[in-house]
Amino acid sequence: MLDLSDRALAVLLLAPAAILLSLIIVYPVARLAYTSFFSLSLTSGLPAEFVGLENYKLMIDDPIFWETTWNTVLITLITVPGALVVGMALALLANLPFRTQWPVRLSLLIPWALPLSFAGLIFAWFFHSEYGVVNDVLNRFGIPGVIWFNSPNLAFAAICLTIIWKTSSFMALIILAGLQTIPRSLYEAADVDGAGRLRQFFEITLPLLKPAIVVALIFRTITALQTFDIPYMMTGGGPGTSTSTLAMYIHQNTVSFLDLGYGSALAVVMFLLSMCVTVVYLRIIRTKG
Amino acid sequence: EELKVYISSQHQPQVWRQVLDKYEAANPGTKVTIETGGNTSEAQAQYLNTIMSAKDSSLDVLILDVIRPAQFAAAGWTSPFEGKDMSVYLPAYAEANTVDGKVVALPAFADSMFLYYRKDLLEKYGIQPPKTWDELKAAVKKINGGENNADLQGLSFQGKAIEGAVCTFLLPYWSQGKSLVQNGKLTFDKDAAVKSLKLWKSFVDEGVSKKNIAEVATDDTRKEFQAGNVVFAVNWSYAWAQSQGKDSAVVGKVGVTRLPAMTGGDQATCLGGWEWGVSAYSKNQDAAKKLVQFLSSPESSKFMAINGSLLPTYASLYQDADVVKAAPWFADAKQVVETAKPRPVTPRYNEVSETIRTTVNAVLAGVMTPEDGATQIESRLKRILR
Amino acid sequence: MASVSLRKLEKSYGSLKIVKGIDLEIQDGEFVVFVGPSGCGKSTTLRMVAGLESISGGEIRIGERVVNKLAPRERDIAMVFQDYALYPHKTVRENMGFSLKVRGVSMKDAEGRINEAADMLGIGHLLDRRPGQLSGGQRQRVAMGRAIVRRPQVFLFDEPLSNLDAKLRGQVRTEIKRLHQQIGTTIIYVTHDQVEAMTLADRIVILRGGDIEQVGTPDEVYNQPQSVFVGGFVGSPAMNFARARVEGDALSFANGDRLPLAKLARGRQGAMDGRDLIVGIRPEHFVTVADPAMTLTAKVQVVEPLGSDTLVHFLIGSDMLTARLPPDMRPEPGAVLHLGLDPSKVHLFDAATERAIH
Amino acid sequence: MASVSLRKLEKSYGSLKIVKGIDLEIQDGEFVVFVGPSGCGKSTTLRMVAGLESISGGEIRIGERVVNKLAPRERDIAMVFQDYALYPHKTVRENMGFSLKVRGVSMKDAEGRINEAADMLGIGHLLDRRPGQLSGGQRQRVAMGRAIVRRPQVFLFDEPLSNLDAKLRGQVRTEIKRLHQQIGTTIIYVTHDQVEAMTLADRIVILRGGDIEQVGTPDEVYNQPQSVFVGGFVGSPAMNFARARVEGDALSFANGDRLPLAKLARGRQGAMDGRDLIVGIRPEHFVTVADPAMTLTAKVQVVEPLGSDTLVHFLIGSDMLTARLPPDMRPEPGAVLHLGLDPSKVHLFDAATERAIH
Amino acid sequence: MSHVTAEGPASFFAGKPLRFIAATILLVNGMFPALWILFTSLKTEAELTVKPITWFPHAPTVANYMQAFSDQPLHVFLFNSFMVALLSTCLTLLVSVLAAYALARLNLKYRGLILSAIIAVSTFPLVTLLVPLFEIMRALNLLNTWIALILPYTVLSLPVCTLMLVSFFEGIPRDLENAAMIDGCTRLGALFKVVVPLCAPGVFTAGILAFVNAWDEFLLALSFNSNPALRTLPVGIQLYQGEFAFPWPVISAALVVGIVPVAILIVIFQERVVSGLTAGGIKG
Ligand SMILES: Nc1ncnc2c1ncn2[C@@H]1O[C@H](COP(=O)(O)OP(=O)(O)OP(=O)(O)O)[C@@H](O)[C@H]1O
Ligand SMILES: Nc1ncnc2c1ncn2[C@@H]1O[C@H](COP(=O)(O)OP(=O)(O)OP(=O)(O)O)[C@@H](O)[C@H]1O
Ligand SMILES: [Mg+2]
Ligand SMILES: [Mg+2]
Repeated sequence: MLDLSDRALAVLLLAPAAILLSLIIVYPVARLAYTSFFSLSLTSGLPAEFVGLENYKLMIDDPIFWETTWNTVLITLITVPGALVVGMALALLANLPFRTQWPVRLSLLIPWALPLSFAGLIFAWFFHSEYGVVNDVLNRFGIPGVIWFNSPNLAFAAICLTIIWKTSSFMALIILAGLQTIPRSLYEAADVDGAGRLRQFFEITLPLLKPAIVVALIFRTITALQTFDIPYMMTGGGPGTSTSTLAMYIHQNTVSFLDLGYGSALAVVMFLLSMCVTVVYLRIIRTKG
Repeated sequence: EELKVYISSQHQPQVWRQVLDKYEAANPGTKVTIETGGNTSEAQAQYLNTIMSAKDSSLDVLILDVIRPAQFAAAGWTSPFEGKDMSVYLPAYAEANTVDGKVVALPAFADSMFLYYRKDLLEKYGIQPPKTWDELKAAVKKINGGENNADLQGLSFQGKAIEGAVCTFLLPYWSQGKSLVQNGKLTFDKDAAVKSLKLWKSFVDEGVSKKNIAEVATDDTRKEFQAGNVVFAVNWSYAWAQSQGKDSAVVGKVGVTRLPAMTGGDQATCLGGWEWGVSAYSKNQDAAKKLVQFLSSPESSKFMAINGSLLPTYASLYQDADVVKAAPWFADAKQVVETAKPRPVTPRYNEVSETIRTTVNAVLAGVMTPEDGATQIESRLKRILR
Repeated sequence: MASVSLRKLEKSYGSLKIVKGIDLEIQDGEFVVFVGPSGCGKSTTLRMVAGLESISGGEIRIGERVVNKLAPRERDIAMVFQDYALYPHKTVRENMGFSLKVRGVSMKDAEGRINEAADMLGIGHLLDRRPGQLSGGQRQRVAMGRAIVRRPQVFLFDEPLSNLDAKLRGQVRTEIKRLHQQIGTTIIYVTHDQVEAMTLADRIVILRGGDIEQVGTPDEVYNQPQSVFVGGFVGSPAMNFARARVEGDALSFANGDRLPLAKLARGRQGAMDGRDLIVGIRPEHFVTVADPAMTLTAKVQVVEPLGSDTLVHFLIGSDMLTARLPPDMRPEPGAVLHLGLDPSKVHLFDAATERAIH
Repeated sequence: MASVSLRKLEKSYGSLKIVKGIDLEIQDGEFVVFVGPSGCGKSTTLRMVAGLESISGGEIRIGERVVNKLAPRERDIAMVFQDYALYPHKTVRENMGFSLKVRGVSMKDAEGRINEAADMLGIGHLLDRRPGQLSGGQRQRVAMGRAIVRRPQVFLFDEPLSNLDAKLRGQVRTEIKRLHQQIGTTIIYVTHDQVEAMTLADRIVILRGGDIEQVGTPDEVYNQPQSVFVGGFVGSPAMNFARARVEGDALSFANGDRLPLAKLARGRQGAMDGRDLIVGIRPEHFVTVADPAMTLTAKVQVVEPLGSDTLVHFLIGSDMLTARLPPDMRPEPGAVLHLGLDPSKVHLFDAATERAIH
Repeated sequence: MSHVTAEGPASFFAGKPLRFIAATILLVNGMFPALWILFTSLKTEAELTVKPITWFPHAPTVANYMQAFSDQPLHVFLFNSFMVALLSTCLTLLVSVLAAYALARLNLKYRGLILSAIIAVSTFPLVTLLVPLFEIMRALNLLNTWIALILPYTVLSLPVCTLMLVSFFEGIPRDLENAAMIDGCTRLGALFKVVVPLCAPGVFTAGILAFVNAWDEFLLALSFNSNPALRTLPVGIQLYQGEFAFPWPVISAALVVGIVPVAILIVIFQERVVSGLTAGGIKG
């Protein structure tokens, strides 16, 4: 290939990504944002009508919007750190020098290789009050089983546990990859410097993993804000709407209620929410220098 | 000409294929292909909504759940059948497919909710099939007292937030002579709603139904009943055939009857079934309509009744000798189907449904009182059906 | 401060034996320098002492404790790694202060020690940089600084000055010496630099292929090399070796030169008649004016003027020898010189065993 | 083969100017050695020639081409990195063969050249290892080998032998010299080793803080240092400096010693009466027997026996001086020696500008 | 496979018992649900409603597997899923390696902006883009082709893979790349011959990410490829369950069949991820 100036090379290298992104995302997103200013409900039989911020105003006194948003934020606040901690632990465990590596790698990846919707189904089954293995195990320890999905809190807990289980392997995977690129000699130096394992973890591992962790966190947070399949499959948002998420509500409004205007407005709000989070993370990256 | 028919794969596409073969034979030059997908009503709706929102013309004929024609018509996704005489069908289907005076789809087959019961147990304790929910409760208590089997539940119904829960709510509600929506207007009766919700909750509280009824979906009811763990079950027609299948523990012990009423009310049941619509974006409107006419014809209905155990949409077919021979219990079913009520016919049915099912689920899970539930349903429905 | 003792220390990688049973007692406060050819196992030995490599056999004691199973941090050592192993995400200051921070040294004390070490190494102005922004020699000095801010029981230095210029190296060397004299810590030091080895060491250990070849004071290893290998390894330019045979009372060289044996052998029994010897002469021990009986005939091949001296390479038979002559001597290639020998400075080795003849 | 010319070459990191406008013409086939203190910009300059660092100012030509904007691979150079930069995932053989593979050299040719280079560097038995399994010196030799299997227009060597022992270093040095004589490629070589610089270089470039301090043949820089800096930097042990003042026809030192100016100044105009000078004397230029008028009184402070020589450190006023004396001289600290000087070997510098007086 | 000594300071835990515990935790956490599906797939439907529940199948049967393959063309689903996932993984890796390299190594002026933009585009939930995307695919005449899925799946994983690779590339010493350029590589040559192999763990992880993202996706696959011959596994598996039927054992069997290829892939590829590759490369 030709040798190009850095600038030209950069343009060339970024072009495929840019083209794909604009085709698949930018255009649809632009349409989405545009639609959010229209009253466009396919079930009304009326043509689209420009209504300005009307859809956004509607949101303000839509209790379900607030409830689902709150649930979404809560799920994010619980499952992102949860997945990070569990994922980190799993990665550290998996990074031990096992003689045969593949069972370890496999068990790290299986949760993640299980399609999301089916993970939801399977865990719904696990948490089933009668036929579920969770209650069965509890019973074996002499603890009476509970009806997980009869209580908003328990249902919420079950969902969060499932999400953490499912997503911690994503975290673990990225962290594990990061771990493997840290030169061993740094641990040797730290060891000689007198740092214990814990200290090494905080002074060497963590700082050097930071880029990988931030990447994992950004995307985990974004996907947490978009949580859909697992509550959809496990509780359908129930009992009532107590475990419904914003994404489920958007899905309902667009795909089921066909209220494209309102659905788009909701999506834009979710986008803004994600962006806020992203900006915070990017700031963290930048301070890295 | 090529036509593409969308049939969800739970509706026996291979049997429908035979009907289409006949059609192709009768109409040389027409080729009909089947596209299957979206195996539940919801998955199917999800798929069709995407395609239709994008104004895709690849599908000509669509099979639609009975609750959808109104929505599809309002969105302008189906073409109306001008001048079609609907009186040949069971009245409920004529109603369900007519929106604002226009025929928007033609019935494919019928369905409704039944009360399944354990004939053997009822006979053992000398109980008649209950006509009211109170009778049912009493029957359960008697049987439970006698059987002393902790695993045997009295009544299984759908408490999970699925479409079935809408019917769950409507059964006692209707039974009190109330309706929910008339001519697109909300006719909500809060007292009736509270009573309905209280009734179901009382089943749970009194141990007639399981504590985890809020987890129970349609097929859970079927499985539990089939495993012999349930005395009474509220379910659709499909459960019959399976309860007589080889995996069933209750072969020959199953009775089917109309659903009970509220004391002092009328027995009412929930109408199911599916309809044929012609996509508004189809490039072969006339051919598609002709095909739908055929699919919805008495011959096809009869064929499907015999070969697919699908309930006919024509009253006369329930007495048809061939049909009765193939499915003897259809004779009992007719009365039920005839009196079944369609769920509210409104373009915004999905929202109505969502409101009702989540509330029913919340009440049954015990996180909301029946009164609050009724209030919530009322306020949300008002918003939806402004 | 503590003594270090290696007993039958072994290290293998798979079937490859890298360190082959080293026995060495290092006194408390002693300064021991390891030298040996590249790949002979110096770093490996150091790393075993530090606890960074598992020990395949034998034992290591620091003070009275057997430390075979102790983690590096429990051994109280400081080490300069041959490849530096600086923390890339920490500044120079943080790199140097890390061990102090870990051990809970107060901020103020730590600051003081860091600045002191940094000044000594001439990297005071670099304290806020990251290793990625430093030159090679600066990195090496940071690695050095990281070790010396500590006050451990044992210092391990693995070629700590190899990337420094002669002047700086001289300075730092002096500082290390001073440091050692002040705090008296036991030091094990690997170097390729002759001057460092000779000036710093209490004892020099010459390693060869995973074995100890000789241990001794700088004087001993320089003046009494026990083998051709040691003779050739210590001193720069290296000692010259010429094959010769004892013929009667003379030592006969391939080019026909004959040197009287009496003076050379000084009573060493090994130099029996007919025996093949290797004669070792250091380049700096050739003199231009000498006893005519004690001269070698040198046919000059290559002349290398170094400024301070001139190196003259010449052949005796097939052996290439080098003489370090005064800088103003610049013989032409091809010239024949008669180079004198101080018989007391000539080393005799057995040609077969390559060991010194006593 | 090609000439290399640097014209007003500059490099800055942010506001920090690292290389400050270097002008240098390197002839086709010339062997140029860069020396200078750690951090003075040697590596940076080399990396700019290689095209690895952007150029902040000035221009670089290789042959006739201005290469400022050319990619490294288009400059046809080979380089030994100070930090080795071996490909950790490739074996030694692959590391060495990579450039040949990239350039489409046939397998057989490549094999041959790799084996040749490996033999020369004594790493033939390591060809199938990965860098992680090598010792420091072995890694450095691989880095060296990777460069020399190529036949580029210009070789860039950044301290290529710093991790080798003296003996090996001597061997490899000789091989490099031979290589250069055979193929005559232009070579730029950074080293801290005095011997390497003196023996290899056609010209030595002394860098100081990003500037060229002096350029000259080894003889020139050794014998005619243009500044105190060069004098002190070239030669090991370093040149001694003592402050002195011209008083009439004598040079007067802080310890009261007076040397006759006539012989020293040899007609240099700079040595005017009353002027403060810095007198530079190399350690190897002190002699024990000499013209009594030309002696300095040395109060011995420290004695360092090196085997081949003895270093004696002594004070003149506050200036510490070092003399390299024969190995058998071992004065006691505190003893007073009278060390003679060869007046033709004494250097005079202006005390203020630190530049040589002509 | 690396045989690091147990005492290796890199391990956070050391010693046999700890490793045993670690292995147990990992295996239970990862394998339990998968094993549960496996057991379920060997049970009869009736056994599922037995109380108390059974862990191991009483009378293991492969009937569910037979049914899974006879009810639906499972092998077709598998093939489609595999090809779509594989191709989109390759495309994702290619595109994101290039983009990540540009972001990590070429000192771009608007680096921060580009990074944010890449992240921003991934913050829209897919559901909301379904209809416009469908229209695009229809306009490009791509409905019912693999490409209809490959393109969006590529984009789906592109941001996360790019960002991840950026962080890995930044960890590779520049001098290794410099050495390659001196040795005669172009920038891209150095990227693919030196940087990418050294980032193997990162690239592998990105690849797995992309693969599983594509392997899992349901919504787009359902809408864009309605032709049964082009259906992917998640869509296909959904077909086993109906309004009135939820044949757990058969679905489990199909799931097991769906997990096995991914598992095999992981086992094969994990061998390639050699840890600590940068050891010995540079001094610093
Ligand atoms: N990224 C950077 N930012 C700021 N300063 C830098 C950076 N990289 C190098 N320097 C500085 O540039 C100067 C020259 O570095 P260079 O590597 O050229 O030195 P050198 O002459 O090779 O020294 P050494 O002999 O120690 O290898 C050093 O003082 C170094 O600290
Ligand atoms: N992981 C390994 N596998 C196999 N051999 C190894 C490994 N690590 C080191 N070696 C070999 O062990 C020998 C000793 O290495 P060591 O680093 O101790 O040498 P050294 O004496 O420090 O040499 P140098 O002066 O070059 O640094 C070398 O020959 C080296 O090739
Ligand atoms: Mg070493
Ligand atoms: Mg350098």
